[in-house]
Amino acid sequence: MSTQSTVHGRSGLGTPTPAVIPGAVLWAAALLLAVLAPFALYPVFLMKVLCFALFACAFNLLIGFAGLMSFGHAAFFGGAAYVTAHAAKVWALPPEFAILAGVGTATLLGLVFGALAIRRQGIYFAMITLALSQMVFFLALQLPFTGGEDGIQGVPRGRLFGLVDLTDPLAMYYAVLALFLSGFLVIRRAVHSPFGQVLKAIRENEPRAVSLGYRTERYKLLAFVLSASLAGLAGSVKALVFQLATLTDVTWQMSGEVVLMTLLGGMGTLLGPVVGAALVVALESYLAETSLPVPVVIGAIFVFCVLLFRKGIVGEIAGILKRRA
Amino acid sequence: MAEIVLEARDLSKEFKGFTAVKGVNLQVRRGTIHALIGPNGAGKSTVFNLITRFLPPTRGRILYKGRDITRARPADVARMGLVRSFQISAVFPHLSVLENVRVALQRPLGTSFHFWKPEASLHGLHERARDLIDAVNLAAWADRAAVELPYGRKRALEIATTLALDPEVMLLDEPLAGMGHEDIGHTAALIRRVAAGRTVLMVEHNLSVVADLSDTITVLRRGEVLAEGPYDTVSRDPEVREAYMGAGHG
Amino acid sequence: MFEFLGIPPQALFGQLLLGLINGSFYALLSLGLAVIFGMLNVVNMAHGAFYMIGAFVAWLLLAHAGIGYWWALVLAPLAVGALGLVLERTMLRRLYKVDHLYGLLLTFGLALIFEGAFRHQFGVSGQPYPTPELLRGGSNLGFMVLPVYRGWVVVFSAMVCLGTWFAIERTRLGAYLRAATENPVLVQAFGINVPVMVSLTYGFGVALAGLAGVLAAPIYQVNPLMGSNLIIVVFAVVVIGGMGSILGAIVTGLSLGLLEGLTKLLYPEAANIVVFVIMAVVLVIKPAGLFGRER
Amino acid sequence: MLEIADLHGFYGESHVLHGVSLEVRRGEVVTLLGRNGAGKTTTMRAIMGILPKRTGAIRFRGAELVGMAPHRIPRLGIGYVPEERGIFASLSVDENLTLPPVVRDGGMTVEQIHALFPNLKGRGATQGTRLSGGEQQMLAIARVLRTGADLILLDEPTEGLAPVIIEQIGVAVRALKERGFTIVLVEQNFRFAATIADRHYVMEAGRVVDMIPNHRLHASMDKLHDYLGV
Amino acid sequence: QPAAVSDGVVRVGVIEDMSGVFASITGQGAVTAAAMAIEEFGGKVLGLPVELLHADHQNKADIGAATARKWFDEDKVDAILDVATSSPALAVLEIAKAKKKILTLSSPGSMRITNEACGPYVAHWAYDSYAVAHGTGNTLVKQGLDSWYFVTADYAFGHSLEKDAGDFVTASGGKVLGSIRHPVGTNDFASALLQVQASKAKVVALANAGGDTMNAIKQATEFGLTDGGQRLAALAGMINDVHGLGLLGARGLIITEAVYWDMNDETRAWSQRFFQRVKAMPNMLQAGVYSSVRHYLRAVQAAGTDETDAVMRKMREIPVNDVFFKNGYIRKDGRMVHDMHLFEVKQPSDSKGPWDYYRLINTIPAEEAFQPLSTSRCPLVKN
Ligand SMILES: Nc1ncnc2c1ncn2[C@@H]1O[C@H](COP(=O)(O)OP(=O)(O)OP(=O)(O)O)[C@@H](O)[C@H]1O
Ligand SMILES: Nc1ncnc2c1ncn2[C@@H]1O[C@H](COP(=O)(O)OP(=O)(O)OP(=O)(O)O)[C@@H](O)[C@H]1O
Ligand SMILES: [Mg+2]
Ligand SMILES: [Mg+2]
Repeated sequence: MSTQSTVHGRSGLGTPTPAVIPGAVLWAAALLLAVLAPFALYPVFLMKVLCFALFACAFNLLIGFAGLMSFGHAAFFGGAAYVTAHAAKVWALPPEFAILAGVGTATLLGLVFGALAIRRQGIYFAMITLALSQMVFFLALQLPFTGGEDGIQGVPRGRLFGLVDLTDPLAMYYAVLALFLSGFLVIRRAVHSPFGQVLKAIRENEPRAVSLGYRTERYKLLAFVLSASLAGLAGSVKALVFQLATLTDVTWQMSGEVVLMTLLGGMGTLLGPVVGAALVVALESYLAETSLPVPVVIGAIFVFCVLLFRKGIVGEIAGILKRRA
Repeated sequence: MAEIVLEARDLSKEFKGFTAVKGVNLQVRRGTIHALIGPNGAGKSTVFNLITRFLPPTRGRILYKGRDITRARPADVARMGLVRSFQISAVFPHLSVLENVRVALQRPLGTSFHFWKPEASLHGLHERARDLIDAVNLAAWADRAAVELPYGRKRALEIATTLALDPEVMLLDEPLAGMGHEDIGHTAALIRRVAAGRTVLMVEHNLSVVADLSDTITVLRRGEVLAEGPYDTVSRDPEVREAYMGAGHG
Repeated sequence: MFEFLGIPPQALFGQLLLGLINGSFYALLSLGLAVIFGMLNVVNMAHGAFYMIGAFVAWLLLAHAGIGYWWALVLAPLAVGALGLVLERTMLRRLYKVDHLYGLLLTFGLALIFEGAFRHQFGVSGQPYPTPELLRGGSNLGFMVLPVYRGWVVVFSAMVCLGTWFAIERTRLGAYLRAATENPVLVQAFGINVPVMVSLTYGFGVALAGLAGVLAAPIYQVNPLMGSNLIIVVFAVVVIGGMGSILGAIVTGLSLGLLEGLTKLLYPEAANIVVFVIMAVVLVIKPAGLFGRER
Repeated sequence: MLEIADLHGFYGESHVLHGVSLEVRRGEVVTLLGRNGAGKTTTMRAIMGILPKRTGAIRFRGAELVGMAPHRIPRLGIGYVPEERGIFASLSVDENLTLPPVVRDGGMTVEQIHALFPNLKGRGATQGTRLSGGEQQMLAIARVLRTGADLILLDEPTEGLAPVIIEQIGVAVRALKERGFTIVLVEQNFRFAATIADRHYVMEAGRVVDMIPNHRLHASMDKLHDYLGV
Repeated sequence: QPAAVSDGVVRVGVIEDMSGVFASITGQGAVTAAAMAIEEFGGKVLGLPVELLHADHQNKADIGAATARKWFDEDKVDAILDVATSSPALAVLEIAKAKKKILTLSSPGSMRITNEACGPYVAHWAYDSYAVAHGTGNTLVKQGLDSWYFVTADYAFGHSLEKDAGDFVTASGGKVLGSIRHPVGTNDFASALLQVQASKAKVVALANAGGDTMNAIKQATEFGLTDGGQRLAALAGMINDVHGLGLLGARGLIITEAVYWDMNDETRAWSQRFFQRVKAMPNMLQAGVYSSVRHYLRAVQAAGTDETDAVMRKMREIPVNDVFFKNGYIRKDGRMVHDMHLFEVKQPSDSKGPWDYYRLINTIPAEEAFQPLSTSRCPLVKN
């Protein structure tokens, strides 16, 4: 087993990693930190970070490991949020089923989007996903159940498995943490699975992968659907945390935001999106209290990253570590 | 006469009114090395792409082991044992040499969609992968990223990867293009070695290698078959000399 | 009196005419996008922002310098084009060697900056821009009152589109452009200053957006977010028409405007999404777009 | 007319030319011979200024080309016919033909060009890349003749062409020489080169290793075999 | 008894649209109005400082909700005394109910606030869609304008405006011919207007607000609606819209508002001070914010604490009396009941200058102005 601290997956197989023990310690420390965090920081803020971190990780699965840049992931995030909110509020489903309904919707959407979008690559792919997600935006605006501009409000958090009362902020936090971790682990595993190997091969050289007998569209589609489902999970959880689902979650600016998080943290690294999401969410909540215009600052970071910092924080650090090694 | 393993019947391809391949009939016998030559733009690569289903033909049929594969998907063609290489080197640059070969070995396992399985489930393939890597003299490079290989070694890796699929028919598109003299000799020998027990269809400009390796040669010109036969016959054909070889060869 | 699918002809012609007006904007904007994409391989996400800036320049000229519509029609595109030129020289240029996606991301960032800055400065409630004296009033077409100004928009943008199409497809300059799209290095080796041409192309493409902005100012409020949603529709138009095709951009822009108008009559709920549905259908049938070449 | 001294050329990190020196006199036909990858094409690209990085000296009629903006170089009167021909698919034959701007007086008229390459006559509206390979090659050469450039760089004009067409191109090159054009030719096919050139430079691994005047070619056959491995 | 005030500060907040379509009718004006109320108390109540927080929700419900949540959880805010726009307001309302905090709303007009969504600590202050629809609807139908077509903003407030006005029209024998919905912040009303024009409805009722209303009126003129004899009714029109359009564009509009700056000396004096700071005259939303903040502070004073239950009890006990609202009271469903006024926008020739826009045509007494309790769907009313 290769246990690497940076999990870039590009270094050779079987090379003994000197960072095995520090890596494990690092993970444990991070977990401990996550468990203790709500006693020091505002839990809702932390939950928001976790939701967006999961969202960014899901997005990153597609761009970083399948080489497909979706500019429409808000559709899955927001779509799932709406369905979860509706399920919890109107159908009065318990939270676990409400989340399941949201994730299911995102998966279906992912299937449809994916089937259409993987016909093209690169910028075309980005534009198609963007346009399709805009369609979901308009649907969210017009469908009767979404509440138009009002969104769905006052969503009950309910009791998880009939046991845990999620109205308690701490309980909610640990539930979110658990969901985030399971999402994160799924992604981590997927990246290092037989499937992940094929995906990497496709990203590197698609015609060659085809000539080896892989039906690459199916792999790309599965990656897309997986990514959509996990983005949906993030959206569903967010709907329960904030007890509402609104248009903001399905706008294309939201799709752009998740790109920024991933770019800032480092595309194609496992931890990058988490770092990026934490940073962006923290920055936004800090900026909200200053008179600085948020979009301008976010846009400036975008431009900065694209021009000078394309590997992102984690990517750069990994690069430095690699050079020293 | 040996069995025909691959056959093209009246194969044509038009690109927006421009006919790149015109009624080509091609029969490849099992166990032979069959070369496809012709001037640039004669349609060699196009024929290749048609046979491996990377391009849909405008007209004509392709038969593989007697089965019509004209409408099959490229990936399926590969699964049936008809595997191609590319004119420009085709490796997975940021995978290691071992992983490059393993990707090819992994498909028959049937776990390629299993995103929940650990990578370790693939380790059973390493032994066979290393054997193949040895076979093309790449053992020293096994753990290096493919991008770091010199050009000729990449071609060797590509052949190892192709062999990993244990193909019945290998299609090689200019396997020697861009190689230095040393590499050419080495690779030609490799092709001869791996061709044992298989069928090879290759496009190649290097006439001396073609002469040396191939049992049958088909000459294309402007999308049409100009001549076919063993090297000696073909190279004496005045039309072939005029269209392709010129006064200098043969 | 004939009816079409049970719709009175008044309504039909009226909505179609409105569709044509929207289509004019789609065409102008997607034309600029197509020109830029063709030359630079950049999906200009900031196109909507430039459209907005064009409108704002017109408004600022009027509000602060008393310079009216007709001058704005010249000055605003120039200003927007100059801004585009600077951005291309200082930023976009550095990205041609890396994945084209970075061009998209950069321009997305720029769009955020511009829209955010204008929003910060002017709010989003919108600034009124008066219709120019000469084009006030309406002309009664029998089935509807067509505001003269909107008629002018259709005619003028059709002229601009045709002019651009002619310049690119039928002139030497256009030949340079098309050639440089294929092989910039070689065109440079013929003695043509390709980097300048690329900058100018970007400048021209965004100037078209700026021009559309000026045209839009008297119809809609001048508003920092006026381009941000419009632009996605325009992207869909470009995907349907085929990326990089000039004619495709113009024809698809106009026809989708019409189609949208028609949908507003037949099934108004779907008006906003009809473009996207068509995009999905086109993708299934002809992935390269109606006029596009597979690259 | 053209003088190259200690030219170094790079593609990114890789150092490809290691001090190329050669000179070309007015009215001459000079070939660059050498194996694949010897740096012949790169030398031409360096002259045209379309190599990412180069150092050394390239003087053309006294003007220093190293450091000059790439689009200014052709305007001094240098025409370039690239290895891959570079016919534009989105342009018609006529558009391809008239694409390079006229840079000096004395260029050929379209009629003269048609006289030289009869194959191009009447094909003006055809899409450039629909022409056969040989015709494309003719078009690529014709294209620079119009511009008035009197130094013409031809990169492998015979590659992959049927001998008939090679012959035709040979005729054209000789005709150009008679008109006073100076020509630098990259050739693999040195049989062809021998029929038209005055002198041959031999390149190996990014350097000029030898210069053979055409009349000594036969005497130098053994040496050439060594250099080129033919 | 200062000890009764949590952490020694009385913190109140308002969440407004500072830069969006509703910025001119809420925005800085609303914040200033709140500040003016606090200043009247010398910035102190019960001897302790009063702190005013304000935030911009950018018209997004989730930002509004997140702000409210954080204010209550982290920043120890005691009451939120206005949230602009229905969607964020309803989101904040849910949070305030859950956290048992006082919420008064002046800017949003949705009827849900005092019906389905009502809460024991929620008061709806300046107006609601029933009140304005009632005022304008009644007047126009009485003039014989009995066929209506709605252009409705697609959110809670728009829907409730349309419904309430529609109910009046049908109840008084008129007919609703149809309605078209549009998203908030629409640029182009052309195709909606075309449809409305074709319907030949006598009244084109704009069930939207702020920038949308202005845009719609402007374009209606462009397409010759009014020249064709159709009458425009801006159901939630406000003085700022009139100012934005100019009298030429807005003349003859019927507008129902709770306040007008030029009613009497008292309103003129206050409004002039407001004008000094905001460069605009107050509308009913901003006056409502002033009124509700002032009332809240009086209740804190009377209760001697900032504890929610005690303050709310006092708020219901004490009548609302200030510059703009006389003898108002908070009903069981949270509605603050007061008079409404019906204005007609003056002809340009009748106006003495900027902001001299309204002519009072009628005052609707408090008892008639609002939805009767008997038809309320508020659960609090039944018990
Ligand atoms: N996608 C395409 N669209 C239009 N024409 C094409 C396309 N692909 C190939 N052609 C044309 O078809 C002809 C045959 O091309 P092909 O690549 O098969 O030649 P080839 O014999 O393999 O040449 P080479 O020796 O250079 O590889 C050429 O004239 C080429 O221009
Ligand atoms: N774009 C490039 N990037 C990096 N290396 C390059 C590039 N183009 C050529 N090279 C390398 O530069 C060296 C010289 O190439 P060049 O094309 O000049 O050779 P040549 O003599 O023209 O060969 P040929 O006969 O094949 O045309 C070769 O080693 C080649 O691999
Ligand atoms: Mg070369
Ligand atoms: Mg307190």
